Amino acid sequence: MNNFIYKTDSMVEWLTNWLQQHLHNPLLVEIVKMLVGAGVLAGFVSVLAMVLIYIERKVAAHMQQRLGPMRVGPHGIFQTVADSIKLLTKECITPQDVDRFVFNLAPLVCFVAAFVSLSFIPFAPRIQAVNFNVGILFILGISSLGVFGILAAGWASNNKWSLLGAMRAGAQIISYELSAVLALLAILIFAGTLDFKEIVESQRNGWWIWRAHGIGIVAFLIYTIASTAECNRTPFDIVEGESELTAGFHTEYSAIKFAMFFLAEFINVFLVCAISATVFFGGWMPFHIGDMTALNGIFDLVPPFVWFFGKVFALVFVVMWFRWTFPRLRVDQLMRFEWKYLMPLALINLGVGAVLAAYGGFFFNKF
Amino acid sequence: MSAPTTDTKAKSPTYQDYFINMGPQHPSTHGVLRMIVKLSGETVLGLTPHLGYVHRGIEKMTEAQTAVQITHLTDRLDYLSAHMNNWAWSMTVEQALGIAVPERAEYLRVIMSELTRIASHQLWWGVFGMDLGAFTPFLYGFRDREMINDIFEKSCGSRLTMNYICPGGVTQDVTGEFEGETRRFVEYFKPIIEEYETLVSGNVIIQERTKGVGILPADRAKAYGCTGPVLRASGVDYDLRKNHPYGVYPRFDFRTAVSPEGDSWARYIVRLEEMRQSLKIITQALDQMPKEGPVRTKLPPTLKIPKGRYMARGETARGEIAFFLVGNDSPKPYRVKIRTPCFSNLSAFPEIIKGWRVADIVTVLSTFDVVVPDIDR
Amino acid sequence: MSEAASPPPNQPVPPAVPAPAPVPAAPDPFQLEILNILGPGAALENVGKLPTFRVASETIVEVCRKLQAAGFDYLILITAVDYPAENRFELNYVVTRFSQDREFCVVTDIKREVARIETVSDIWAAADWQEREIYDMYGIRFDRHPDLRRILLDDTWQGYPLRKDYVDTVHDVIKRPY
Amino acid sequence: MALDHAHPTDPAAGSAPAPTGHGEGLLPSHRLPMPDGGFLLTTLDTLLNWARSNSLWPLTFGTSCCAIEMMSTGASRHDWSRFGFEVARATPRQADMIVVAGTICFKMATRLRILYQQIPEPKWVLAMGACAVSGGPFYYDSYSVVKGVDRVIPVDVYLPGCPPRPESLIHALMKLQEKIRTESVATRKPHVLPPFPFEHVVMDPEKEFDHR
Repeated sequence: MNNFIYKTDSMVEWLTNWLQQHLHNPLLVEIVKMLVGAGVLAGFVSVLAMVLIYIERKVAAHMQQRLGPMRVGPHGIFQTVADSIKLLTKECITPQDVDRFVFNLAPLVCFVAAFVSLSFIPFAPRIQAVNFNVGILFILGISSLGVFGILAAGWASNNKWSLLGAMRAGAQIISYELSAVLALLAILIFAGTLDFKEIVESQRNGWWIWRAHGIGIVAFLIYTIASTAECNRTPFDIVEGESELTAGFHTEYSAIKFAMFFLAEFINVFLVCAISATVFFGGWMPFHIGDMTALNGIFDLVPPFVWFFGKVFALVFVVMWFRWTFPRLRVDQLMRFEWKYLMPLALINLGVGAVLAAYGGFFFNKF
Repeated sequence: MSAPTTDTKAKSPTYQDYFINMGPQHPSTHGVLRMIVKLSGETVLGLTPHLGYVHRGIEKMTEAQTAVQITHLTDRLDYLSAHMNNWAWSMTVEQALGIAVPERAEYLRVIMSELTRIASHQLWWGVFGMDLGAFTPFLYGFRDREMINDIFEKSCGSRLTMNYICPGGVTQDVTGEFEGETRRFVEYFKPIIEEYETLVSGNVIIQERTKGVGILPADRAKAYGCTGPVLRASGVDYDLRKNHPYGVYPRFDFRTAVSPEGDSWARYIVRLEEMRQSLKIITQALDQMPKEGPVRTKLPPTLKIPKGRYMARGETARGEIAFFLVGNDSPKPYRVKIRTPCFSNLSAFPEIIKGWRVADIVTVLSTFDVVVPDIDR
Repeated sequence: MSEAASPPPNQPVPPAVPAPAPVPAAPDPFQLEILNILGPGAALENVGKLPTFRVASETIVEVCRKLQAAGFDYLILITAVDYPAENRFELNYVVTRFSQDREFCVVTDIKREVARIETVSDIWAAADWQEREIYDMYGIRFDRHPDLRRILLDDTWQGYPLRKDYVDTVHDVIKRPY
Repeated sequence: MALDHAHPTDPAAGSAPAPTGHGEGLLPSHRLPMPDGGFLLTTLDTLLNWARSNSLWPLTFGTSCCAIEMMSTGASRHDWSRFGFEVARATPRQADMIVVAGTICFKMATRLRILYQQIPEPKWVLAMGACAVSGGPFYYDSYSVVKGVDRVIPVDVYLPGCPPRPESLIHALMKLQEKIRTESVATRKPHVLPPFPFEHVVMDPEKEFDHR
C-alpha cells in the first residue's frame, strides 16, 4: 500500500530518462539536471518568500481584527508582487562612508545561505535538489553562514544602530544554534543517520516526535524555541528590534539589498520549519495511526508534497503566532534563557535520549 | 531584581563608551524627542534628552490672543488629554473673571475628561505593547479607543482636538444619544480591561521586562515634581482630583490608584487601575447629572482679564497641568505659563535610566508616557 | 556650561528694584503661616487669586530653603514675566506641598539688564529644567546652575523669544493682522 | 512599436524618427513621435506605477496630534494595510514616502530635510494636517513653526484638517496613488528641494551630551 506514494512522483526519473535519450552524455545530463534544479529552486524560493510574506500579513491582520491587504488582486494576493517589483526598481543607496565591498556582499551572503540550505530539503520522495549523506550536518553548517552576513552588514554599515544589531545577532544566533543542534542530535541518535532521505524513511513506522519516548517532544520544543531565535523572529527579534534599534543590522540597506535580507528572513523561517517537519513530523510521510488500515489508506491518497507543505505551513503559522503575540526579550534575558535553561535542558535531553537509544529500544515499534 | 550593573563607569575605559542619538526620528521616542545615550556595550551610562523639536511657541502666541481663543491652543499641548487641558484653562479664566459654571456643564466636563483619560490610557497601553515588541496590543487599544472617539465626535464634531470645554461651561449640549452610548461603552469596556490583563499583564516576558526596571523612588519623584501615574506608581498618594478637588469631583466615590514599587510594572498597573476608576466615575456622573439645564454661562463679548496672578491646576492623563496667568486689565493675557506634566516627568528620566540596557530606555520611557508637544509646548 | 560657570559662584546677586507697594489685605491662616516661614522680608500681595509673597531677589535661595524645610516639597513651576516698561523681570516660584491643596507664589524682581539670579535647582530638582527654560526664553542667567544652556530652541538661536521686545528677523514670523 | 505606428491620427506614422520634445527618453525608440510615449514604455510604466502605487511604505514620522490620527488609520477600524501601506519603516532607507504628520519647527526642519534626502528615489511626501500644509493654528505669531512643510521639502499631496480624519488620510493616500499612476519612468525627475536658508546643524552627540 505504501508503494502508492512512490508512483505519483517519477518526474525526476522521467526528466533523467528524457535527457539521457536526447543528450547521450552523462556529464551533460548531470549539468542540465543541476541547472534545471537550480532554476526551479530559484523560482520556488521567490514564490515561496512572497507567499510567506503574504501569509504573514494576513495572519497578522486577522489576529488583529483587521483585513490586511485587500486591494491588489483578490484579497490582496498580489500585494507582495507589487512590493517586490517596487523594491527591485527603487534607487539602491550605498552610503558614503560604508565599507562598500562588505556592505554589498552581506545581503548576498544572507540570501545565498538561506537559498542553498533549501536545496537539501526533501519535499517529496525524490524531489530533493541535492541528496547528501550528511545532509543535516551540511544544512546546519550552511545556514549558520547567515550570521556572517548579518555581522558583516552591521559592521560595514558604519551606523551605530546597525552595529548594535549585528553584535546582538552574533551573540544570539551562535548561542541558540547550540540548542537547536543538540535538540536535533537527540533525534538523530534514534534515527541513526544524517541523511534527510533516510531520516524520513526511518519514520515510516511513526514520527519521531511520538516515537522517541518523550525525548522527541522535548527536543521539538527546544528546537522550536531555538530556531525561532535563529531566524530573529519575535520574541527573539532583538537583532532588528524595531522599537529599539530602528531596523537593526539592515538600517542602512535599501531597495534590492534590503529585499534580500527580507527574503532571507522568510526563507529561514520556512527552512527551520521544514527541518522541524522532516525530523520530527516525518517529512512527506502521511499520518498513520497504528492498525487503522482504512484510515491510513485514505491518508496515503494525499500526495506527499501536500503532507510536507501542510506540516511546514502549520509550523510556520506557529512561528507567526509567536510573533504577533509575544513581546520581545531583552538581550541579557535572552542570553540567560539560552545558557541557563535551554542548553542544559537540551544536553540532558540528549543524554537521556542516548541512554534510551542504547538500552531501551523502541516502545512503540508497532506503529 | 536590581539594576544589572551599578558602577560600569568605573570599570569601563573611556574608549569603550560610545554615544548614540536616539531620535528625533525614532519609532519609540513617541514623536520627536531626542536622547543622546552614552553606552558601554548595551549598558546605559548616561542619557541626555534634547527637547524642543516641536516647540511651537504657544506661550508667546497666547499673548496675542484672547482668553477664549487660547482654548484651542491648549488642545494641541497634550492632544491625548485635550478635554482636561481645555478644562484647566477654562478654570483659570473662570477664576480670573469669577464666572460660574452650570451644573450640567460640570458633569459633562467630568464625563468627557474621564473618557479622555481612558482613551489616553488605551492608546498608551497599545503603544507600550508596541514598544516592547508586541504589535497586537496596539491595535486592540485603538479598537476600543475608536468607541470613545465616536462619543466625542457626536458631542463636538472632533476626534482629537476637541475644543469642547470652554470658559463658562461647554460649547454645546450633548445629543440625546450621549448617555446611552456612554453607558454602553462603560459596559463594553469593563470586561475589555480584563482582556488587556490576560493579553499583556499575564505575559511572563512583559513581567520580566518591566518588574524592577527603572525604579523611581518616591523622594526623587517628588523632588522632580513628577505627577500623575508616574508619581502614584512611586507610592505617593497624590491625585489632584482628590487632593485639590475641582469641578464636581468631590461628589464621586473613587480611589486613587497607587502602587508603591516605583518600577515600570507599577506604572503599568496604576494606569490599568485608573481606567477602572474612571469607569466608576463616569457611571456615577451619568447617574447624578441633571438631565436638563444650561451648559454654558453667557459671557460678556470681551473678557478683560483683571490685573493679577491666577492659576488653575487640572489632572490630565499624564499628571498635573497648571496654567499660570498674569493679567493686566486687557482681553489678552500678559503672560501665560503652562506647566505641563510631561516636562516634569521626563526630567526624572535621565537619572533613573542609568545602569539599564538600551531596550530598557524604550520600556521606561514608554511607561513614563510622554507626549512630546506637551513637553515642548 | 561655560556661560553659567563664568561668574564666580559667590558673586553677590545685584539688588532688586524696589517692589511695587503691595495691596494691603487681611491674610488668612494659610497666608499667615507662609508669612511666618518666610520671615520679615516677605510681603503679601493680594492681586489676583493666587496668594503672592514678594521677597528680595538676593534672598531667594534662603527663602526657598526655608520653604523646603517647612515641608513645601512640590515646586509646581518657575516662570518669569517681562516688564520692559519698568525695566524688570519678575520671577514667580509657585510652591505647594504634596499633602496640601493650596498653592502660593513667591515673587522676586530682577533688573532687566542684569538678568541674573541664583539657582534653586539644588533645593528642588524640578527647578533644573524650569530654569533652563527661563534661560532659553528670557535670557536670565542662573548662577551655580549645573547645566545652563538652551533647552527648547537651537543653540544657535538669536535672542530670547518670550521677552516683550523680541523681534525675530531670521525666521518668518507673521503677525496677526487683527 | 508597430501598434503605435499604425495609429490613424499620427501623421508621422511609419516615417523616420522626427525630433520631438521627448528629449529625455530612456530608450532611442522613445524619440519616435508617438502619442503616448511608446508601447514598451507605457507597459513598463503601467507595471511600475502599479507596483509603486500599491506598495507605499511610509516612514514612521509623526511629530504631534496628526500622528495619532495616522496611527488610527493604521489601526483596526480604518486599516490602511488594505491598500498596502502598513509596512511603516523606521529607517528612511526603506521608506517610499513621508507622511508629515504634525507641526514642523525650525529645529526639526533641518532634520526633516536630512530624512528626506536619505529616502531612495522614487519618493513622495504627503503633508498631513494644517500645520504641515501651512503652519495651521501656529501660522500667526509663532516664532518657531515653519509655515508649511513645502518650504522644507517638496510636497506631493496636501491634506487639510486639524487633525484630518483617518478617512481623509486614506483619501489623500489614494490621491497620491492616482498621482503616481500618471507618472512616467522615462520622464520622472527627482523633486528639487526648495531653498531653505538654515544650515543643517551638525549633530555631535559627544558634545551635546550632558557630562556632569
